[in-house]
Amino acid sequence: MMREILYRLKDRYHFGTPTFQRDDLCFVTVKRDELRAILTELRDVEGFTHLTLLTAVDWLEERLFQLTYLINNREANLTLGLRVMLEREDEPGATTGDTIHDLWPTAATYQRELNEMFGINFPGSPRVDEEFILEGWTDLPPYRRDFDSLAYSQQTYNDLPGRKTHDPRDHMKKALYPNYLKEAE
Amino acid sequence: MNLVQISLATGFLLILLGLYGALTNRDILRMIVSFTIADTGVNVVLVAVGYLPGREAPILDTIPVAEAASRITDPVPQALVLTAIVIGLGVTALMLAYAYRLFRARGSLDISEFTELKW
Amino acid sequence: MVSPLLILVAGLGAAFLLGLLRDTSERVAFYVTVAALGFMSFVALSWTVSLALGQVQPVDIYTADARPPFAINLRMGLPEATLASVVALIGLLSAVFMRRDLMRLGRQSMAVLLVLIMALSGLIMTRDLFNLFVFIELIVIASAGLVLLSQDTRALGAGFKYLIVSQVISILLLIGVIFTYHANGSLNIDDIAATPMGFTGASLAMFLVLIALVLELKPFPANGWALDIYESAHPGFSALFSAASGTATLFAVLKLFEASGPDWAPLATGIGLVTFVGANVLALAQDHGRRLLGYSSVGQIGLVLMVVGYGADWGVGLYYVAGGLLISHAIAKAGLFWLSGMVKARQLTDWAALRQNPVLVVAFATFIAMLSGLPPFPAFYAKWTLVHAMAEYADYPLMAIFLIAALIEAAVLFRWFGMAIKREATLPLAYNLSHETVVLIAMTAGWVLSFVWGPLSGFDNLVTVVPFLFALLFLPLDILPARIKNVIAIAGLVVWYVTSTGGLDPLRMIFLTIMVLGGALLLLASFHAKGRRMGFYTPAMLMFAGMALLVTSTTSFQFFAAWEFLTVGSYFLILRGANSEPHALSYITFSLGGAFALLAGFAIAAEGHYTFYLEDLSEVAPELAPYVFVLLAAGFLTKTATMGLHIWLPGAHAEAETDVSPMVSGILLKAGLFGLFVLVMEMGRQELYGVDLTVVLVWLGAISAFIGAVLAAFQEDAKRLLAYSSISQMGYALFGLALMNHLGWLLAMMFAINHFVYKSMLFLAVGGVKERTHTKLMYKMGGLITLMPYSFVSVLVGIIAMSGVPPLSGFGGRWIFYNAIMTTDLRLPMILIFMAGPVGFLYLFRLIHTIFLGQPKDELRKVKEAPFWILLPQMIFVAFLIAFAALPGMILQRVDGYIGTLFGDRPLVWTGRIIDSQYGTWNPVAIWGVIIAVFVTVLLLLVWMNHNAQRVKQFNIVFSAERPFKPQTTHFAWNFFAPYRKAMGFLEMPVSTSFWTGVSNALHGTAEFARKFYTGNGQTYAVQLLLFVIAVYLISMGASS
Amino acid sequence: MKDVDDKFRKNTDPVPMREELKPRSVTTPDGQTIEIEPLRDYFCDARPKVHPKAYSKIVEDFYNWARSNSLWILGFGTGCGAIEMRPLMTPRFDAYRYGIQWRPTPRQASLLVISGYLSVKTLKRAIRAYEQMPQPKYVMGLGSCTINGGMYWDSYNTIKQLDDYLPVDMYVAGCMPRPEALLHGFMELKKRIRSGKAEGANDYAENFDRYKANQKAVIKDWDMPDYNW
Amino acid sequence: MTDFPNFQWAQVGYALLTLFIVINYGMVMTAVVRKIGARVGGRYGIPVWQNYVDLLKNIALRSKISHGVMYYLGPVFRLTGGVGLLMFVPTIYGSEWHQNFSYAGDLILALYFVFFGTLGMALGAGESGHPHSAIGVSRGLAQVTMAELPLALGVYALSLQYGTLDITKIVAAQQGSIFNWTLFTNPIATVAAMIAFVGTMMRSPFDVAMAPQEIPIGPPTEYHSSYLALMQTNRALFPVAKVVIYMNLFFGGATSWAEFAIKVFCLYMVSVVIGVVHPRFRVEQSIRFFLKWGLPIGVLAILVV
Repeated sequence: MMREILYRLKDRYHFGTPTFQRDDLCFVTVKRDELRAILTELRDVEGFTHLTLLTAVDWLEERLFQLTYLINNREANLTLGLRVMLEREDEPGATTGDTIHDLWPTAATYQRELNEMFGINFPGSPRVDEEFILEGWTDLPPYRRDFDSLAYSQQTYNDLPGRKTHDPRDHMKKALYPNYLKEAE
Repeated sequence: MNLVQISLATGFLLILLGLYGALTNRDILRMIVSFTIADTGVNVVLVAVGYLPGREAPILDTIPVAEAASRITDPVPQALVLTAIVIGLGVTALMLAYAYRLFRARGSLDISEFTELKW
Repeated sequence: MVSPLLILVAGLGAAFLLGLLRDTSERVAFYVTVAALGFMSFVALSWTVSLALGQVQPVDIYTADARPPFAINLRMGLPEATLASVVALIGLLSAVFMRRDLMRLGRQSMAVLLVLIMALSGLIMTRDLFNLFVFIELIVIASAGLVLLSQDTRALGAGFKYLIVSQVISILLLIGVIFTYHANGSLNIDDIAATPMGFTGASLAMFLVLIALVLELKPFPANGWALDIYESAHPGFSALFSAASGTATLFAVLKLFEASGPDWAPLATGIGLVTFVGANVLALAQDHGRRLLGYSSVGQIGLVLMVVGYGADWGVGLYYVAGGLLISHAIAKAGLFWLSGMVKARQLTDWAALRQNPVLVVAFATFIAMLSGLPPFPAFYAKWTLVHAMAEYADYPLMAIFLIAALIEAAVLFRWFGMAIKREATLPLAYNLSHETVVLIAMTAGWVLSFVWGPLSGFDNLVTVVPFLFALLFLPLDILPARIKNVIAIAGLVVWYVTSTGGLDPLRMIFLTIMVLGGALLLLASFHAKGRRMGFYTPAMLMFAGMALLVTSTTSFQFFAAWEFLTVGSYFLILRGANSEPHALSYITFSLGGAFALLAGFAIAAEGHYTFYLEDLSEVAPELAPYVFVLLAAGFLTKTATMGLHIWLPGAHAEAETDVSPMVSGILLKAGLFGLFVLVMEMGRQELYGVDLTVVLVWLGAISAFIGAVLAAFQEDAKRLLAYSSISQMGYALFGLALMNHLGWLLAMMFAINHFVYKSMLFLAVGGVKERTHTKLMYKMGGLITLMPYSFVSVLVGIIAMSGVPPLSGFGGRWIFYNAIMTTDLRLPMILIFMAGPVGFLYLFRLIHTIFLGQPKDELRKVKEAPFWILLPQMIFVAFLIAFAALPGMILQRVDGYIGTLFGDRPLVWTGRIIDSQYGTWNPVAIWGVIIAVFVTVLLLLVWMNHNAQRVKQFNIVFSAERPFKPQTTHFAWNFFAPYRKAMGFLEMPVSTSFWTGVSNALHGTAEFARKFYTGNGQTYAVQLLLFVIAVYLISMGASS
Repeated sequence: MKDVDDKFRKNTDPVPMREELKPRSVTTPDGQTIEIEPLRDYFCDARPKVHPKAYSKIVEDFYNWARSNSLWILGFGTGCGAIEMRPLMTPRFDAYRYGIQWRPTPRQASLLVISGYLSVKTLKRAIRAYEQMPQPKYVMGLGSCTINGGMYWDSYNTIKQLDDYLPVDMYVAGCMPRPEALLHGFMELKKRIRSGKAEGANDYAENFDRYKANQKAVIKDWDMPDYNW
Repeated sequence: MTDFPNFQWAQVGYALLTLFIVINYGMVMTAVVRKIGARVGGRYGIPVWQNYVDLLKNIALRSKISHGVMYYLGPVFRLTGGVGLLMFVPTIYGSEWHQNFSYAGDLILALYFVFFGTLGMALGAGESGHPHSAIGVSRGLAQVTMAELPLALGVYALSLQYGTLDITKIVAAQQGSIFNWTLFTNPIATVAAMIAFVGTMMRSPFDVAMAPQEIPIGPPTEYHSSYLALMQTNRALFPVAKVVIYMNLFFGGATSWAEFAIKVFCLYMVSVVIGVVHPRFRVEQSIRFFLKWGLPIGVLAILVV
């Protein structure tokens, strides 16, 4: 099924190599300027009527943001993830994606979240500049990898003195196999 | 068919003719002419109603006053006719004056064009 | 005495004299004209006075010293003299009015004017048929000449159409004249009268004469030409054309119909009625002032024509009725046309320019009242007499048609008046002192006429009734500051109350107290008004005058006159409100409709006797009684705004001014209730088609009580809510009344008192809030309790009282209600009443909550308490309510005793302050005692425990998680009873409104459609005229064969 | 173990006040202009008071007994612990028998259970709810998140130590504590109340400035009055 | 003192005694009812004295707020409504002691005085400024418009049947045998009234006015401390006072406190039993319910009597 769909579409659009996680779940990278056309066709022709998710990945080193559009065909039980790569700008809000709220109104909410958490702006999306989850946040968008959450936390919230933190692997080894460790020494 | 009946018939014919003309012609001047025809018809009827066969005109110069009542025709309709003619003339004159003013104001004499006032 | 012939001679002579003058001496010409007209007026007036005083006898003048048929004779009797005076005076005033245009057009126009007046006088005086024709033709020529005075170029076309039609008419007339002469041998009207021609086919001659003259009266629908003249001619001439020509021609018609004998009378009646109805219906669609006046003229003349026909055998009475109508029409219509000369733009709404000059507004109101037959003007007596005559002959369909047409006419006129008072004019008033003088003379003439006519009526002279005079007193006083006038008004009411209480039974006493003393109390609130408050006191006092007279009236005439007074007064009061124009119109329409139902009812009850004592209602002939009951009840139910007839009320009460709303709600509705009281007291139960009418009333009351309450719960506008609540409360009262038992009546009485008190209080409180917040919409208020504590207290007491919760006085009403229904056989209507009770809570709680509780609006955070003078009566009411609740006996016991004498029973036992009925007990003092004791104890307990509570602000409320940032978004107010609406919203369907809108639309649609008939083409008009003649002939021949 | 980036400096720019809370001019129906300062005009600005105990110890003990046997919990769940509260109403645990009931409004509650991690955003609501409860009132923190941040030790938006912000009477350790542990916590709280030591509300009033400073340090867009009556 | 026939100060004492008994009975009864409910659900349930503890706790609260005068007076109105209602109704038939102040009025007084507390409470809740309070009041009032209807009709039928509005006389007419009770002599009116009874007891399915999951908890949202204590007292007292009316009108009244206790409990349990097995109606649903069932039965009642 999924392969047939991709096969039908690949003549007209540029697809990267599809990654099949399961028969009914596949990810494929598309070109940004074709995204809208592909989504529209998938929605209207191929029955992918449901936008399950829109999320982002920060590829800091590659200086890219990856947007993932997860769309679902309820009748055929197929889920297709479309990946789009955006140039990553350091200034929050400087990176802009293309809004699809007119295809799926729910997308506006995801886009608002991405704007807040990654600083990826979607010009034209409704209420995209309003606060979504955070209140009064002035720092870098917290899901960016160049935002240091721990440092922020330590500079903001008091630690309870005496708190010990263990490396989970070592701790569990010690807890489960105390003798083994001793012997190893 | 005596004279009275002929006169009456003529009179009514003229009236109907006049009314027909007045109600069917759109030209104001023609309407005025039609009305004068009808007026004339009315006058004929008036005279005809007052006519008594064999009597003379009620002019007392020639007839002794004492015999007047039996020799002259009814004088009242005659008097009426005279008045009616005068009045008809007056009205006709006024209508003509109106026609003139209307034409001056509008450049037309078509009655159907003076219908701004309605409803 | 001067010979009446001099009237004609003076006119003609002056006209000839004008011909001798030089063209340039217009000024001299004008003075000659005025002098001649003045002389004519003088001669006519001196004859009128002498004849009226009996100093001289009527004279006949024979020309050429011969007798008819060989000579013409003129007669000068009282009717001739009076009408000649009217004509000459209107001519004189019109000449003054048209001064500038007459001077512009030169002496010829003045000569024509003189000839016109001369011809009109001749038409009135002549007794010769042909002479009649001559004068008519002279009038035609003169009129056509005067039409040219107008600067409106369209007048030319109109004048020519007039000439065309006149030609046709003169042909018909001449033929008729000559054949009449032929048949009768004489042209003298008296000779014709001596040998009346039967109404047969052979009498075509007579028919032609009559119809030709009737056609001169512009009967509907053969009257398009006349309307065009009215619309386009110079207003001064239109005044003449409508008032003077109409009057004179009508008198000529009257003469001929008198001469032609009774067989011909139905012709006049029929054409008159058709004209009256048709003109008024078509007038509905008019928005052009002068054309509307034209329609009104046509209608009024039609009305007189109908009287001429209908009253053919009344003798002098005919002259009284027709003359009254004719003269008051002449004065009013001339006045209105003159007024229209001062209003430059042509739309009805442009008459708003009159507001620049209050005196002219008074004049306008006077003319409108004269035309619509309101007291004390002659047309009122005429209407009364006419309807009674119809009742005497049992011409009920005729009566119905007449009254409906009269209602439509009133609606048309008052719609216009409303526009003049409430709209904005596009052009300012073209003020001119001489114009105003002329109008004011007409107005004065109207009042003088009423003063003269009143005593002739055989009833009271309404102009001299003291309360009415007191109301009129405020017209000149209007220049004083409002506060001084208010003191005078209150003093007047109190004095009237004190002097008129003697000899009244307790029932009337209470109504009088509510209406007059209550009015004085409410007027305290009017001290709040600043400035002069022009035009408030006259209508207010007129309304109170009406109510005072209503309660003390003994005859149906007094009752009806009082009813009209209070209706008109309250209409003017309501019209003062900010957006009240449409509501005032629907109010006056419904009220007058109700009044006409009363009129019809009284007339039928009296079977044509003009004087009818109210207590004789109990002795109405049994076959008529149910119908009388229905009519009177319908009239009164309109006033109490029973469901179906209620649609005027919400708007009228809601849009009225702050101190007017309680007057029209708390007091005015009681007039209807009083009427119903009188009705059921005198007439008792009546059955129609086997249906007990009081049962119908019970149902109506119950439906009103329920639906009124439901609708009140759905209102967003505080005053509308109260207005609907009034409907509901009046429903209760009606219900009680119609139960036809002792306790039911006591219940109605209780509601009358209670409703007056708490509705006045609530309206004042809400009005006070509105003074500060400038809105009536409840959702725009909120949280005002701390800012307006006194208003809150009065609303609180008001709603507790109204909801019937003990211990306040509303409970007393409920208690009596339960006792009353125990003794009746009717059970099903109770269900509605039971349902209405709790619904009352809905709207009452909404009222107090959305205004005073909840969250305040930002812009209202600093509003002040309502003005002192608005609060003062409220506090008095609060005190009264509490006292009345604790000691109801102080009022009720007497009423109870009185009702007991009517029913001969004694269902309530008053032991001290305890009231026992057959079924239960009501011990108000004990109730108060227990409640106060418990309340105080619990309060002290709470204070002891919570005395240290931290006072927090209104917005310190708990939230679930997200919180609102503005208090106003948190105020739960709009669509407060949304869940209730979901379940019961179907009751909101505007059935009555749709029905009445449908009626109104149908009428308007008819008018809009029918007026297309007047195509504006002169020939078409002539054809219509001929067809009309033929149709009338065929119909009348058919009717007589 | 993640390394701390020493170069990272958090942004300390102040957050502008919400538009709705800024003073503004309003035109009254009379046409006058009045100034509205929302925080002052809408809310009571009194500080919390320290309320003394009853005059006599017997009465106070009696009161404390009543308070301990009528613990009304505000139905307010913050983290995963909210789900552990529900079983308390079931037949298996039945907290009602100890006089523990849930109330939907802070005005009628005497015990605020912080049932898990508290994000800054939720903290704001919790503070408000706490301040609106009538004195005496108690706070109970559930789970390691309220004690030391727990698994949210490096979260950018979760407080680590509840008693910096609210006077906590009782912590129940665990991640999450089971209903039994909760019941045990309630029993301990009751003992504490009965002993007269649970005076968190007075502590809060006494150290109001410190608590406020702590709260405002993390809640940057403070959009309520200092004390929510 | 003619307005207070045979008034003696002792009467105040008797009235207070009645009040004391009824409040305590109400406190314990509501607790027992809740305990029964818990037991049915397999729980142990609250202690029977829990209501007293709660009351004490609320009185013992130290900090209180007030939203204004009407807010302050709301609970006073509420409790006055409850106490007054009890005072206006004879509690024990034939007992000189427990006639209270029923000579102040009759059945009509009682029926209308029911609204006294409701109205005052609604006003107090209104001034608290909380939208949930207003919404709750709106719902409650909307529902009560229809819920009271069958009662009104039933009472009307009943007073027609007995030819009196005097509660004592109505009770007297039912003495002698259980079959003299209105329940048997006029079952239709009784059914109609019981529909209203269930509808106005603020229990499921007619408790939408304070639906805790939607508008926590309706009118009393802002009330706490002693305000709430007064309302709690009223919540113990008022249902009993109301049940007393129904008992007197339809179930033969009570001649002793024991009979009183049993009858009140049984009647109260009617609404409880119905409540535990029915989910909540929305307002318009309950209005339609009363229109569909309450109204016809009520109409039938007044037609057949």
